[in-house]
Amino acid sequence: MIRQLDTIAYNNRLRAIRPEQKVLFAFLLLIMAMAGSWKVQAMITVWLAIWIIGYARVSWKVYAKALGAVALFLLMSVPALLVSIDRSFHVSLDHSQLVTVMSLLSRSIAAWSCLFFLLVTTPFPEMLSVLKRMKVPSILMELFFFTYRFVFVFEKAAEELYVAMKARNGGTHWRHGGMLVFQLFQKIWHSYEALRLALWARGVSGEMAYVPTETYHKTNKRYLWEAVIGLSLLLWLSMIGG
Amino acid sequence: MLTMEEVYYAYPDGPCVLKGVSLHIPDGKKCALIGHNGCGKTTLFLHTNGLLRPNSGRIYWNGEKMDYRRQTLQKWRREVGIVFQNPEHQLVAPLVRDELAFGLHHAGMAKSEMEELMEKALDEFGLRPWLDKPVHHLSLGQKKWLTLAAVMVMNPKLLVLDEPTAYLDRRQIRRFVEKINDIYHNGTTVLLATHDVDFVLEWADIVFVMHDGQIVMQGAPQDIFARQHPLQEWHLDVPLLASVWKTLFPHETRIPRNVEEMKQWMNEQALGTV
Amino acid sequence: MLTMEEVYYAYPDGPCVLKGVSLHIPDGKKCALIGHNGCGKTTLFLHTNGLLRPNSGRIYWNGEKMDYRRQTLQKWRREVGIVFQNPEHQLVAPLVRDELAFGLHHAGMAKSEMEELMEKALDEFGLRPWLDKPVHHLSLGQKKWLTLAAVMVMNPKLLVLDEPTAYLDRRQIRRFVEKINDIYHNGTTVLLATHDVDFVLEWADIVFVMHDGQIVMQGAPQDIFARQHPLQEWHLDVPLLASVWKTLFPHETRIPRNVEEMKQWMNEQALGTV
Amino acid sequence: MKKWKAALFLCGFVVYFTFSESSPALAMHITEGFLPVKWVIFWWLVFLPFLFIGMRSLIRITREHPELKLLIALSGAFTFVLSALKIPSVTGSSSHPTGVGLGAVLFGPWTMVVMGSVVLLFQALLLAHGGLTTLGANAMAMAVAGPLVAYGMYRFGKKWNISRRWTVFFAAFFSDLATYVVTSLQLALAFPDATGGIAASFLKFAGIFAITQIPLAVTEGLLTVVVWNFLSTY
Repeated sequence: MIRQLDTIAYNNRLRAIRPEQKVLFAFLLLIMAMAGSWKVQAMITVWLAIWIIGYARVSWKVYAKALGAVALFLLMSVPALLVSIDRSFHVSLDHSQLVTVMSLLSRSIAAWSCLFFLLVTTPFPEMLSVLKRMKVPSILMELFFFTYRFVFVFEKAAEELYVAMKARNGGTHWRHGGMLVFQLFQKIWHSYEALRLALWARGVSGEMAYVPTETYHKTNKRYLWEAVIGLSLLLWLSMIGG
Repeated sequence: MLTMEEVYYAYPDGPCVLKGVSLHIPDGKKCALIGHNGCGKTTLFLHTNGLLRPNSGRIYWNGEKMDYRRQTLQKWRREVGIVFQNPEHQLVAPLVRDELAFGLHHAGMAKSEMEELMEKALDEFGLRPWLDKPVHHLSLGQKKWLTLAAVMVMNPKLLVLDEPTAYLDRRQIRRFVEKINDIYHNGTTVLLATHDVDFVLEWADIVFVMHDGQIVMQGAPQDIFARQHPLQEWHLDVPLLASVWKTLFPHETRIPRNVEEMKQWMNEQALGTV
Repeated sequence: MLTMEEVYYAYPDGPCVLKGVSLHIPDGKKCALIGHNGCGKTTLFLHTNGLLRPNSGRIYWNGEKMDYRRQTLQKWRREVGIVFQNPEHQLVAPLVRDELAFGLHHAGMAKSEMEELMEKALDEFGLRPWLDKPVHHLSLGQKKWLTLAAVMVMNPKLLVLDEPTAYLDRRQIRRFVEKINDIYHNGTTVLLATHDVDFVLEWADIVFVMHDGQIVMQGAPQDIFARQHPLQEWHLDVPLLASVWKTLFPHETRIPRNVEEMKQWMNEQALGTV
Repeated sequence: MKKWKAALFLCGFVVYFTFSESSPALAMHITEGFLPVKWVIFWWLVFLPFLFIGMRSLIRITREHPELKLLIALSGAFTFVLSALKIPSVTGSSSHPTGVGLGAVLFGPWTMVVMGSVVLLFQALLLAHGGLTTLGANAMAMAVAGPLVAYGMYRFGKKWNISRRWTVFFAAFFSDLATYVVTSLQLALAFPDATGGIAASFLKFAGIFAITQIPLAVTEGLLTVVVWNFLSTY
């Protein structure tokens, strides 16, 4: 799942658009989703689905699967909101809460759409370079960049270890989970020693700073116009309280 | 022994890797698979004991068409042992003895039988001195040796090896190959993937050439490597011995499999011309 | 260029790995280091730019005796580039472009100079199509290529490579070797460790044979590989070409370096006998 | 009649989640947009001081030893991969405490606050689990309460000479539990019960999540003990 979504972020049709624009777009929509009415939220959800599936060309199966994962949490919380308990532990269905639940669902799905739009259209390092320009402390930035690189080293190691376990009919017992975690932990030390040497060999020592380079992007007028008009429309809708 | 018919496979959301592989691994032969990196060799190996399930196509093991039910898989995986390329990502247990016991635990064996098999493997692979060592204290060559032992302790009928000789030095390679030959002589069919074409020429009974997700050529190594032209097209090298031989005798169609055979043939030719 | 004199080194709490290494890497030569796994090759390499500090012995770089002060080290490490065996343990940046810029940034370079060097490396290594790709989407061969580019972008005077060809297929090896030759012709001295003795015979100007923490033999590959007996003692193989040649002409002391040379010599011999 | 319906409804969910394929642990992250704006701001404000202290300690450590950046990043990646992988034997376990707990002992609890938050941000931006608006709340539960409880238990066990095995088990178990209790509390505060108020709401949320979280805390504890045993023996 990690690798799949990450790959989409690099290969989708909207990758070439400046990351700042995508981040701003998603962020503005997120604010409207949080503050707006259910109509606004529904529009955001549908509009972003068009962006994700239509413009970015993310397969609808991937979209549906990710949506399902979110729905899981939402559905799990619904009974707690709908069922009411009074002091004598009398359980009853609270119909007045139905409206709250519905608005909660529409807000969550809309807000989630904003997040998902961002993550399938913008590669992680490019999102980070936006953060970097927003003057996020460099210690955090370096941690983000290095961590991101190593996530895929460990993911591959974990995957291969797991396949090797399965090849010998293992991987079914929780003790095997422990073994796998232990092996991965060993890898940390091993990689750490090796990486440290390799970096020293390249003359990197002392601060060990990380400076992202500029990626070249272009602005797509067609998408820009749609975004601006759409955002204005939604803003107007929220203002008149539609 | 193992037959694949028109096997297609694509990773989820990825491009197609196997594009209609058909091959037959006969019982009791030394088989080698060659092909450049990225042609689908590793993916093919993951199909040999059901770790991946083909999108379409059929796989037969000992004449039986394989389904992917739990029981079938368990038996199948016990009978086909795979040694993967990178030992760092294959050894799971913290101790050498646990690593050996790992597969046996799941074969549903009695304890006494398990111990017997362990003892046998310990002797065969000379592992006694390492028994209580943690796996991460071993060198890369020793780890590779251990992965082989941990697979062979299960007594598989088919042994599949992915790049068994990479990163090993000559002495380690020689020892590894000797062991593989022992295994073969004890009745296990062997299938391996390698880039070392000189080794393939000397060792293999059957060579499968893979290119772009298909088996494009198969046969005895002497025949395969005698045809330089198609090999170059698939970015494969001709064995050094073959190119020496072709340089010496451009009109010979046979190829010697090793230096001794070459010497012998040359003597015969010398006698013939005399 | 680089000279080591009686270098001893033991890892903390470990056995002695280098036991008095003395060697001299001359300027502008192709040097190869051979020896079985565990003989100390990698440890030796870690001394070539001060990553490890010898317990005793002296190291000279360009005639200057190296101390281990910060400034000396920084300059030294910029002038000696090392490509390690495993690219996963060398690449730290998520994007290809950042990986290239990483070393340059730490060399304290101005932005314009940095960009110029980057552009040059991009063209030389044909990296433009990968520029915005994440490192984890590259194959092993591509990662290896990238580590070489990331080291060469710094323009070192000595390039040290540990097992550059392991896990690569023939096509990738050929491309890698071509690039190393280009680098050599542009004025960088190259030192590499490998198990592929056939490659060493054809490629190297000087071969160093390492055994048990010492350099036991050095010289031109034709001379080194002509002496079969000591090589076997150090668990090293004789190149296939050398053994073919010895089989054909047991009394010849020279060894051809490649198939073409062999052919030429044979023609000469044929003419000589006629 | 109403009661009967409600009971059926709940039963349906129990069955659904017990047999659901997806890793239930991820359900403990509060989804993007789930909390109302005022609670978003509240939890971010509560979280920021912790993040600030964590970053100060991180900057101090890495100034002295710059190469520790690598080690911390490696540990962060390790924790993230454990929490995101779907491996049957680890299923149902977020393995978050395993990674976080080990890290807390290695680097101290404050560095873990930053690392835990980094992992949460990665989960939001790489997998869309959790979210940006809910990051403050989630971080309080997972990156602050979890590691602090784990570290506290570890110190407590050390001080009173409790067997190492049990200490590690309880450290992982209680840090899981702490995460779960804090999340339930956050939800209860945001969505109080119409008649029973916050207390009743807390009981409801805690009750529902108990189905997955209590067995999970036990497996998590066991898993951590296994790993700890391996680590301390070899």
